[in-house]
Amino acid sequence: MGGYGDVQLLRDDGLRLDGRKLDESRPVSIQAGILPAADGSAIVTHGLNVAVAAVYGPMEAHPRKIQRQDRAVIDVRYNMAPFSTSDRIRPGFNRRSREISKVTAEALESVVLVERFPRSKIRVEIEILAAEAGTRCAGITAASVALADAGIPMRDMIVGVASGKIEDTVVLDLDKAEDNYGQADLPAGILPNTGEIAFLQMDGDLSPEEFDLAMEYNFKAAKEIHEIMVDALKARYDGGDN
Amino acid sequence: MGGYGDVQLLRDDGLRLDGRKLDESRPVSIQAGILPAADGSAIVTHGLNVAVAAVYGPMEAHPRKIQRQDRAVIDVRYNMAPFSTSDRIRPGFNRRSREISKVTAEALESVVLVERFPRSKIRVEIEILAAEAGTRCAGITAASVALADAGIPMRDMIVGVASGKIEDTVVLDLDKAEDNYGQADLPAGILPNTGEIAFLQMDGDLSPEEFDLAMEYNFKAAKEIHEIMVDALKARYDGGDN
Amino acid sequence: MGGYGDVQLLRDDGLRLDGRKLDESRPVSIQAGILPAADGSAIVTHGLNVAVAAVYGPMEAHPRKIQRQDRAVIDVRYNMAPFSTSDRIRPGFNRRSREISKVTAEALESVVLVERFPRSKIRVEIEILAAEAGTRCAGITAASVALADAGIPMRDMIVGVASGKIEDTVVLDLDKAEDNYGQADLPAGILPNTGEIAFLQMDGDLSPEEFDLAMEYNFKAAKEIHEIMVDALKARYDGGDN
Amino acid sequence: MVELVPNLLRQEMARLAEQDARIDGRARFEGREIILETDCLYNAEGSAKVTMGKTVVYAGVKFEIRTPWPDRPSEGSLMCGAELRPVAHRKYEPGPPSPESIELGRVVDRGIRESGCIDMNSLCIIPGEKVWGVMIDIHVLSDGGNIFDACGLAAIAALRTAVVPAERFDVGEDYTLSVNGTPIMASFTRVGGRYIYDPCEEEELGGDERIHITIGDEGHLHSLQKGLRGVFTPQEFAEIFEVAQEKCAELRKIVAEKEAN
Amino acid sequence: MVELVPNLLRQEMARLAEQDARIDGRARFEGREIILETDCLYNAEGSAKVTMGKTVVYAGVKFEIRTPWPDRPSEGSLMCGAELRPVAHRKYEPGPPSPESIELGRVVDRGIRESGCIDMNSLCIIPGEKVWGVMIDIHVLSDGGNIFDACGLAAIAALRTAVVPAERFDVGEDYTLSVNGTPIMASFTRVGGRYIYDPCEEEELGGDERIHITIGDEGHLHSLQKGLRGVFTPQEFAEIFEVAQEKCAELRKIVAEKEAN
Amino acid sequence: MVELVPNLLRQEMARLAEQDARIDGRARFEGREIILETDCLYNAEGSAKVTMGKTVVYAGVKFEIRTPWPDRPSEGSLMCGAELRPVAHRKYEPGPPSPESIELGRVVDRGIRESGCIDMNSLCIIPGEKVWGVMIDIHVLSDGGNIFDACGLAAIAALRTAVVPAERFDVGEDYTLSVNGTPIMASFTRVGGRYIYDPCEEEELGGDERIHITIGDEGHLHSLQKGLRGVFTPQEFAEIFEVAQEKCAELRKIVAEKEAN
Repeated sequence: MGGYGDVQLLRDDGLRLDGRKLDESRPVSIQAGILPAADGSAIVTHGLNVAVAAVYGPMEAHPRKIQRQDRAVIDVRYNMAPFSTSDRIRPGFNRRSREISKVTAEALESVVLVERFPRSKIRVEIEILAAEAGTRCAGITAASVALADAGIPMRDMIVGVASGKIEDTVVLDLDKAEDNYGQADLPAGILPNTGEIAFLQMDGDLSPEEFDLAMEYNFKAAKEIHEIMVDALKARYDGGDN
Repeated sequence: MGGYGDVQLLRDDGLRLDGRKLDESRPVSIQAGILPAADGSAIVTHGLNVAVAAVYGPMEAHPRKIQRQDRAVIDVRYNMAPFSTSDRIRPGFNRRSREISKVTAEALESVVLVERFPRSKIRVEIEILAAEAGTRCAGITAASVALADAGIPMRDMIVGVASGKIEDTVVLDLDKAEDNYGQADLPAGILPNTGEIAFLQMDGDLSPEEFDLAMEYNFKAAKEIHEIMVDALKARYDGGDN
Repeated sequence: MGGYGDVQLLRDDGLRLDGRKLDESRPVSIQAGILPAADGSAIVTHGLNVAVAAVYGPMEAHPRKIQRQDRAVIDVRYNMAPFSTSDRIRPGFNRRSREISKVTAEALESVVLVERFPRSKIRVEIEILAAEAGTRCAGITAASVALADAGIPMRDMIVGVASGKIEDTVVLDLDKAEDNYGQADLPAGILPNTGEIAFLQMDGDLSPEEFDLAMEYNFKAAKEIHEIMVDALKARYDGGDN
Repeated sequence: MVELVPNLLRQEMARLAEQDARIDGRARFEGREIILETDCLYNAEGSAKVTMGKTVVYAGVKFEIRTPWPDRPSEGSLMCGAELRPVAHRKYEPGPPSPESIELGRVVDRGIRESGCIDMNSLCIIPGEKVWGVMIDIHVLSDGGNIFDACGLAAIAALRTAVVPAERFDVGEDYTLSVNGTPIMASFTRVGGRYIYDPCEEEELGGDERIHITIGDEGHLHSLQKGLRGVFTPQEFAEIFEVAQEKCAELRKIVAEKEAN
Repeated sequence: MVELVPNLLRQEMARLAEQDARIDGRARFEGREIILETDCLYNAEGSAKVTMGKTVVYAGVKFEIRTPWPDRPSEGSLMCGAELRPVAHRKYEPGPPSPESIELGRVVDRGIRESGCIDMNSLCIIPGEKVWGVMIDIHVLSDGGNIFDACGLAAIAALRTAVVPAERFDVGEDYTLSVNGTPIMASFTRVGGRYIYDPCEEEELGGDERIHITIGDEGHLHSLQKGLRGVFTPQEFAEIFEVAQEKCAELRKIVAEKEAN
Repeated sequence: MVELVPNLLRQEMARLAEQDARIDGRARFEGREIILETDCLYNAEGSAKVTMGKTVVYAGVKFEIRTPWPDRPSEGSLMCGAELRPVAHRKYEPGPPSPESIELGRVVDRGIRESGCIDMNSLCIIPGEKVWGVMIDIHVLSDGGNIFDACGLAAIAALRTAVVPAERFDVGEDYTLSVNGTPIMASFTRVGGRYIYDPCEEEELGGDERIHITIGDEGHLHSLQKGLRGVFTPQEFAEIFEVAQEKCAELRKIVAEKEAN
């Protein structure tokens, strides 16, 4: 969070710079089954973010020491393409992508019925092709759809959503400028059917009341995006294979 | 290829700067069996290039996942010594040496009777001690002699040769200046007995006709160098062990 | 060694800048059993140096290829904390720490009864929290006490000591300034009971006679520090567990 | 085989939870005793040691002079890193930083950075030319559970005692680093089905997901992190958030008392 | 075990070859349908997506400002890299760049670089001080065979749509990158004993060595690469070189048509 | 299984030692024949090849121009590194530098550096701006035992023939590097219970710890290193130190003779 006071992010009419209302998400579109080589795949366009996820497996877990006797492990790689940001990123993992990979894997392990596949591994590859704030949430959404597309049994989906604070005001779904000059970001991974939370991070400054409002916005957005996810999977199975 | 027009590379008498004719190779000398610790070895001096090759094996292939059930794998490392070039090279592999190692291994796997050694590995270590354009070809030649010196059965040798283009003229065996300021380089790995090609790269600009002439030169050079290779192996077995 | 003549290191009264006599060590204090998660541990304060050692094992040796059929291997990691030196050190191993780890492991393998634990591994972790010249010796001393604290059988302890040369004079136990501006450093690892040497390095300039005197000082210091090591272990077993 | 122990432990944890008990006799939201030492490392410009049950952690602060980023010419920088080295536990292996140690360092870093306790403009020496880079390195020496809170505490305590080594760098006289606030982390782990505060080693081994909450002097959130496999409800979060407020205030008092002496 | 499938595939390939047939019904030198999209990635200064059967590849172009090499003070630089990441196929493993991905990147790079389609002097901003560095990154998302040709096509198509972001770097107004030519790669794999064009995944798995040929607008060779185990005769090369000329011309037309729209 | 051979070898070594014999017939302190060649590598500014029994080692010297350290504005630098690459023996594996190769490089480096044979001030070009960095790279091509002594000899011999390439760097005319002294290393390995000089491959395999001693022209010690598992007494050291004096003087003569020709 870059901090408060640098830049005006709310217009005089109370709307945001791009015309959105405080609790309005950027447009989201999702397509499932777009990578023929993968067992399951999805592409999520969330605002200008583009996240692609591929799923491989379940397969034998290698090397042996990562195997779990009683369940599958989920091996997630979140990676930003070199051309996905304004300044080119050098290929290869960095500390940020390793942390996001870890917490994303832990979130997905919370919904996939991993007990059904002991000693095996499910590979989830998340590739960010274009980034405009919110890529980790777009990645989680894409991974959920790709897992479903691969036929991996899950007890619920996870919807990646985020709220934040700009000019002392809680808003839904920060875009790039809002992320750069805002005061807080609260990304979450929400199970649409149970209302549970499988993923949660936050940084910046939020009072307890602001936190409650931001989570309220997150739950609202999760419901909306979940419908788009379901539609994408329906379209996939209606439309036949690729 | 640095491109055309920068530097004069052909003299007024039609010869090259070092006095060679267009289809004349730099002097080549070869000695086999020069590294006592290796199962087979060779040193090739080609112009001012010095390439040494050591062969170990066949040995058990480790780790298991590189094993092939029906044949040996050939594990090639092409490496330039830090003092081999005008500007010191930092030790360790770079992208260029990894690519050369890969295509060299694939060329050698095309002539070694790898089917005779299932699940095993043959290590080929190519060390460039001095570089003056043409090291990958000198390395392939050295590796072939070292494999023969190690008694590894082959259906033919591979001779590393190169032609190129300078001042719109096709010439055999570019030296350093010709490589830096020339227009094309066409290195090849030729089987002297069958006339087949096991290794081929090219960069620069060659018309189809120029390509044909350059390959003609390459075949001519392969014949000449093959004789030197055979002589080196004869000297080795006549001269006894080291 | 920075060389001679730069800086005055001996006072007019013949004592060293910090008031020590030529054959006087910096103060040493040792405590055993200070890391509850480890099987054995020790902290050594030697002058302003702080070295901590933790011992884990004997445990199964992984990966298999490091196993020795007839004995345990000792796996030492000597590491300097980023804040242990005047200029921050980037985390991760460097060439110096790898060399110290190697020779420390070899010294410890000389006294631990490794034959009693075939195919196993004993992990020794040496962490330097503060460095003021002499950390490798403080680390060896700490490792010896930690091994004893872990109940690993040894035929003798190793005491890490060092002498050196400043202003053409042999002195015991160089401090930071003496190390920076001195003429020689002679660290050794001495077995207090047998008088044997398990660790020895030296750099700088020493005549044969100076070497003899420096080793004499080292043996004297080894005797003194050994008593402190024994006291630390006694205090540990009298004082009960932590 | 290694997983047998966790499974037995999990059963034991469930049994204890039914009785609202913990394996080491503590109440559900009771922390272990904390020993905080500061100024304990020669060569570090600020340092702290935290002992919390079987957990032992050091933090050290170092400064360097850097060129500021062109778009922020008067701002210095703060960096906090944690190393989970093999010294700390049998389970840690050598090698490049593990995801666990990266997460630990980044969560502690965010809590301190986002609290705004360091004014980046106060780290300016010459605008556009020289600013201070502050580096907090955390070294876990013994992992007896809940290293996140121990590391967070060591980091802020070390930072609050740091002296800027201006003389050594020839840019004026040494002075105490200005730190406005004491962000504190409180961590909760689900054990036997319900969240407990300050898990010990066995509770981590036999438990599920954890939540790390960093709270500033005014009770605002500065950092959240959910780790490991598991899900939780908003109601569960509301409960531990309230506990966290209380716990963070207590630990903030320990830092203040240490500074007063 | 893994090698059983290739061996069965090899037998099937040999059987098909005898009938001059291919596993997916194509003629020996028939390519798959190609879908080329350009300008498809926010944040990339030039971009392209190529779909070729089950193969999906993206390329993105980025620019940076660099100091030129002292001996070439007015020349910018071009770099092309490919990543064969685990997303693209079950067979790719995470880790540092594999020899396969290094070879892929370098072969595509040489084809573009050696064609001379970018005049390095046109990348100069201030001689001796500032030049443009152009970086083409290729990202294989789905490997359904013949990724070399797909990557080569995506790279040149992305480059030809690139806009130099001079405004963002404060060195003038944005302008379209000048690209003089459209080098195109054509790849052949020996399958069932004879070379075929544009191998699909099964043909690569059951095939032998391959030859990659990059040809410029005037029909000149700019890059050659023989990969994998196997040998070939000069006569075999002559045959596929002729086919390559034709295929490259066809693909060059697809790029031109895309640009015309 | 691999360890069976060493154990048999150890028994044989003990048997030979009882008769004060060695496996290759040498006397206890007898070295193998040494062949020294210099100026043998195009592109290296100084070079040497040492053959010592089945051991073959090359060393090459390169120069670069660097900015001096601020606190030592008129001092250049010297660096010596060794690579134990897989070419040298079946036992060496590819990968990052092993502890063995790091130790080898650092021990050779210390012997040369600490002898003071290079006056760092003589490497100054423009104080505070440009100094020479001298880099000696050692390449072991065949490890037939005692590579430490072979590497030490190759390094100093290469250094003593080095020509500073001032013209190529445009800072004056080429001149011979000034080297004041010829530090030489002598290595001893415990074999069959007693130390022998210049171990061959079998003696290293069936032996114990080793001691490396570097001695300068005046008989002073410049570097010591004890390696591998084993302990020794001060009396044992005194004996080999005396032998080392003699051996180093002999090798120094070989270097001088080579230079005289």
